[in-house]
Amino acid sequence: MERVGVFICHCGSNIGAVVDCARVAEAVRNYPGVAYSTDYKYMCSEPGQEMIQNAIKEHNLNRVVVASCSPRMHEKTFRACVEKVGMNPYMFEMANIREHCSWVHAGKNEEATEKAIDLVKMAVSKVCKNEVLQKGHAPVTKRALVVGGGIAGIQCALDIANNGYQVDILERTPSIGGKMSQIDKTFPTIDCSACILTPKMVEASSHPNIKLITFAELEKVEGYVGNFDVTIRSKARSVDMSKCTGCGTCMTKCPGKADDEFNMKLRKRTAIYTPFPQAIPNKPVIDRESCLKFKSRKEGKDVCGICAKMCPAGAIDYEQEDELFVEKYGAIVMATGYEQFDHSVYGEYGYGKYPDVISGLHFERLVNASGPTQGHIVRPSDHKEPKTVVMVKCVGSRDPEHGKSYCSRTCCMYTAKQATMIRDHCPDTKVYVFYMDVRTPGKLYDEFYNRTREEYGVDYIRGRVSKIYQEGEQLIVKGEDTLLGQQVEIAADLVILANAMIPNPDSEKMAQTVGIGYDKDGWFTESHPKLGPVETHTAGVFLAGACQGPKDIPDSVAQAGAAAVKVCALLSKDQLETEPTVSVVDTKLCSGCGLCVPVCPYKAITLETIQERKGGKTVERQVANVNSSLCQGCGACTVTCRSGSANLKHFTNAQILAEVDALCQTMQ
Amino acid sequence: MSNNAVENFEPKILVFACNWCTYAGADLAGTSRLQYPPNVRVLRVPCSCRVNPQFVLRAFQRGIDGVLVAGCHPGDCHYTTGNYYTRRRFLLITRMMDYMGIDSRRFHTRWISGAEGPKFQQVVTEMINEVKAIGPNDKFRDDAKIEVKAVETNE
Amino acid sequence: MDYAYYPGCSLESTGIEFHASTKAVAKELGINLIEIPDWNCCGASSAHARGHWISLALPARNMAIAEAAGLDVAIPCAACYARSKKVELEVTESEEAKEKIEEIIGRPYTGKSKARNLTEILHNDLGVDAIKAKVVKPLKGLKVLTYYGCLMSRPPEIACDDIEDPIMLDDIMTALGAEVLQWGFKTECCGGSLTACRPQVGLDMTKKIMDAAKKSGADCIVTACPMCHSNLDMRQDQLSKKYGAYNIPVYFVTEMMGVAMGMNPKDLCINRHFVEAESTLGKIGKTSEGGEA
Amino acid sequence: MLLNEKQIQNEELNKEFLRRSGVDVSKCYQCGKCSAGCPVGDHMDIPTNKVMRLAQMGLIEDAMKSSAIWLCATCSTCTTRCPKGVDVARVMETLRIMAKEHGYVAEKNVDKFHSVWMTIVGTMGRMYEPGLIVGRNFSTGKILQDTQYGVPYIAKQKLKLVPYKCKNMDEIKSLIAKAEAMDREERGNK
Repeated sequence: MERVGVFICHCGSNIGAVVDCARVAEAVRNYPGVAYSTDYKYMCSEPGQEMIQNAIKEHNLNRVVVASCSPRMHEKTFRACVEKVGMNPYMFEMANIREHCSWVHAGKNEEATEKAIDLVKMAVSKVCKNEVLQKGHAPVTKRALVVGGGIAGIQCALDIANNGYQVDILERTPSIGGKMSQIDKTFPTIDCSACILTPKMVEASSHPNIKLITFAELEKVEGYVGNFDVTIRSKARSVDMSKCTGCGTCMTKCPGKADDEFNMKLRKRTAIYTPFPQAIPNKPVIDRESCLKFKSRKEGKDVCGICAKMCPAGAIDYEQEDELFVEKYGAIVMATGYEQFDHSVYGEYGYGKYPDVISGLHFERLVNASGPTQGHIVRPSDHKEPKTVVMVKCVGSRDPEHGKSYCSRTCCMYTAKQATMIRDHCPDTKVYVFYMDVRTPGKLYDEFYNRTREEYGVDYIRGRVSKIYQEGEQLIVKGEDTLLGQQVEIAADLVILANAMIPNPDSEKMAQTVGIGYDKDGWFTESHPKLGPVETHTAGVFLAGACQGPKDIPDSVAQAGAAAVKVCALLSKDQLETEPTVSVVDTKLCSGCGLCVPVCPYKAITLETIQERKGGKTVERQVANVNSSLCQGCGACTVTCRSGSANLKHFTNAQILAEVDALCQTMQ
Repeated sequence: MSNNAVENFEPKILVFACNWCTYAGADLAGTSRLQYPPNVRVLRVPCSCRVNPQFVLRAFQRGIDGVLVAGCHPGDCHYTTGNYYTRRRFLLITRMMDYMGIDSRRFHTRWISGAEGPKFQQVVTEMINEVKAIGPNDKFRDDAKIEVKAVETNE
Repeated sequence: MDYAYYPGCSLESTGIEFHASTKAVAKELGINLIEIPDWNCCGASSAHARGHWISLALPARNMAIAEAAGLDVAIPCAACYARSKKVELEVTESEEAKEKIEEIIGRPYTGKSKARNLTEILHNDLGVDAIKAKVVKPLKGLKVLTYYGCLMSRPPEIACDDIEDPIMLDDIMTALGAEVLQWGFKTECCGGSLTACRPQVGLDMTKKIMDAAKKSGADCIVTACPMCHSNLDMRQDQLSKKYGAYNIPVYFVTEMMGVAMGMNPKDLCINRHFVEAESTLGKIGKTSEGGEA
Repeated sequence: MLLNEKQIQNEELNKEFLRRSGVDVSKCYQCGKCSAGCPVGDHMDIPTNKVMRLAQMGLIEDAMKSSAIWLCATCSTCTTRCPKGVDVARVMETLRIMAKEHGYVAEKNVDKFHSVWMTIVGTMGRMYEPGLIVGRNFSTGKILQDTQYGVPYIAKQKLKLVPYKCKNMDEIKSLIAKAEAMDREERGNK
């Protein structure tokens, strides 16, 4: 006999101002199965929960429905609440009358109340068919994988390792270090970026609990929280890491040349190379696209081989191939960072064709002492020192028509930093900054911006730039000073664009590989914008750094630490509870057709032979069997099943149909 | 039904929403206070592939005016491949409806992600308007009444 | 290749050179231009300042006549092209607009007949290779600036070339053998009808363009818009009186094509420019040192 | 005057403006890129972004009084480059049409030029430049403006002395009448 308790929450005025909660409670009081019905101001509060618990005891309830907010918000809370007084947590259902009702039907009180009644009736009809379910248990692999070896990945790995857990860093380029290694100075302190990053890189590489997997890609992720099976593709380095001593002799005579990506193509590098002098591991790779030997092999020849001749350790191995291997992890942290927006979409800024119109990251390399110009700020076109520099903010940011709709958060500060650096390096150079807004929330950030104007004499002009064009050796920048209401034209020697931060070009593919969400721009989605900033909707996968959205270094480092704590909390458990909402096959009904087997994305269903007594004889027949630790509860098999033997616990055919019928019945 | 009744017709629409994308999208519409007509009722399922086409037919049989099955975008399914099954199953069902005398415009499948609150608002609003224009699904409604009563007496 | 031909009012007067050279060049290239009978003014530059429907109705009549003949319309004038393209897009995109326009003009127009810019036809339908094949007198040694003005590439929905850096005239001039210089004023507005009603404003706008042209060291400017041509060509003498010598001939692209195809400049009306334009043609074939190339 | 009072005064105009332009001016975030690229910017009494601001704040009367809307050459550079996809040129055009109808004409000469143009097209079906110049000069009172070009134009056979008149003038006249009626109807259609 079902005895359902119904509790309608006002959520203060959030629900109460639109939905007549008392009327809803009244309307379902005599609904089949309902033994008790009431409403209250805040159901999730301490007194609200006590009210539920007391009602369960007093009215001998065996099922509970709470109509309040989204189950994504408070299902856990109420399940725990009923469990405390001995009710199975799966005998509980929620009706969402806030997000799906009061908040979206403001002012339509009558219709919203009717809708709330429908939703509660549906929940009651379902809960009447709920069954007692018990959570399962699964072991935990006590090792984490951090994808991405930038500052966020390094920091996260160090924090996990220092807590005593094993952690691997997977990095797709030949060295860890990420974007921070390309940056010259950091705001607002003007610390040398390499000076604070390099020690962290060294610490990570020498930590007994950390393993670096560089020049490798994430290929496939299988399994589930606590038990991920990750397939990694180790790309052919053409250098035997166990033999190489990192002496660098191989690079001295290499005739192959390619654009140096680390230096933003402002100079060339050799085909066998390490991306930068402080690279870790400091062992080279051969870029097969620009290596003469590999290029000649495509034409059926086999030339060069100078690096092999030069190498005293015999470490060069032209025959290496990509290798795939599978590792087990309990948790995964995504720390894949960002890319810089390509300003060549802007025709009005020259489609990226003017050599002296550069991006912020180009400037970082120009001003870096170990960069292509040994730290001298010069024009890429003729290597002359610029006398007038124009900086343009929000290039690609806050531009839904041609770029991205969002603010990239870091540009205001890095532009201010770069402006002061120009004034420091070239005191005679005039610097102008075109801006729409100056957004500098952050400790000592606004003070830094003000120093840029007041002490460094940088001229800030409020307005977007409409056009940049080459006239002779100079670039004419056409903008508007909206505060003056006048057009301004500046003849500049160098233009630095503050390009937006964008996700890695393959971030969406990567999210699909790992099974996490991403937003319209390709940033990975956190589980809750406020209360779950480092978690994802996939248990056991966490986020650190700019892969979740534009972030500066301090924010990335803070988020990395937060992700590490979540990982450690997970790895500290010996066993994990698993959801009991999995598929189950009624072997009495199963005909053994096997149609469900290929439908299952988790390979959780197998056909097995059972023995049964039939007509006094023992006969064998095949039936489907669900491995409940592999099953994730999607329900695909239940629809495929012809005999109706496969059912999804907590979302059974009977339960869903009960909801459908309840709704249709209210229409009569 | 009189013309006047048809004019004031407020359809009821059942939305099967997958837990990971569309349900979250509908929640986002709520937290963003995006307004839409109160004619829809959301039924939460783990994945759109959990929705047996028979559930949809049952709803139509019992007089629902419209059904929307909504899940994650193809390629984004929380369960990797679930919504591909949804897509195939309901493509066939939609075609079948026209032969069964159910106006297939009463039924839609849509992909709405957890970030697409505005899309949820737009999809349900458009659908409500479309179904309003078609009119009530009263084909089985009287039968349904009897059937429901019968079920009640059985229990 | 058959096209309905809409010369527009300017080509009958201030832009007579464009008319003459277009007809001559088209004949040579095998493009059959059939002039729309009894065509009317498209309304540029004033109808759109007066009302939405009047700005659509005037060009719609011409387009409807061409549609009845089953032809796309070749339009040399950039302003006429912009107005005609606008109505074509309007009737294709909105059934309501189509019905209203048909009611106003009393003729059917469905948008099937397309408004095509002449330069676009030369560049895309015919192709630069076909033009190159007809060149008998390559424009070697001639340094040219291409000037598109605003109405060939804007607004984006009617653009028949890249919005910020159009290349069709560049391609054609390169095919003719000229050296195309780059500058920042390819799509800058010449002032349009402002030169007529607010002379100083118009003059300032023209001056900016001519100053940049002077700085570039080019021999001449090439355009495909009669409004731009009239402003840049006619106003130079006014500029000279106020601000010192300006003397850069401005050609229509079709004039240049005619010259390269060996036609007599007089047949192309090159003798009718305000800024003397025949002597510059003498530079063709000469190197900068003065010898024969 | 109080801003809120002024906005209330402009309410009807603002509704008319929004309906006729069809542009969502609330999208404008005042970056100034429209003003920055405007070729006539130097000469306008208020820059384009301020016209947008007036429209955004619903102060249509002030916007209609500006000379900027008359000096706009409709080159659409603003629309093309707007990061928010706002059709700025359409805003200028709508304000210009409305200003004429509501009796605010800040640039009389520009307005007269358009009037003469429309009169000629209405009688001849085609433009006739000598008529345009003479007509404009008489209506603006600058009798000799551009007449220095008359003689060389004629000498160069660039101006026809006898204008072409469309054969089917009845059709063109009826077309113009119908279109103008529709424009009037749209104006009144609240």
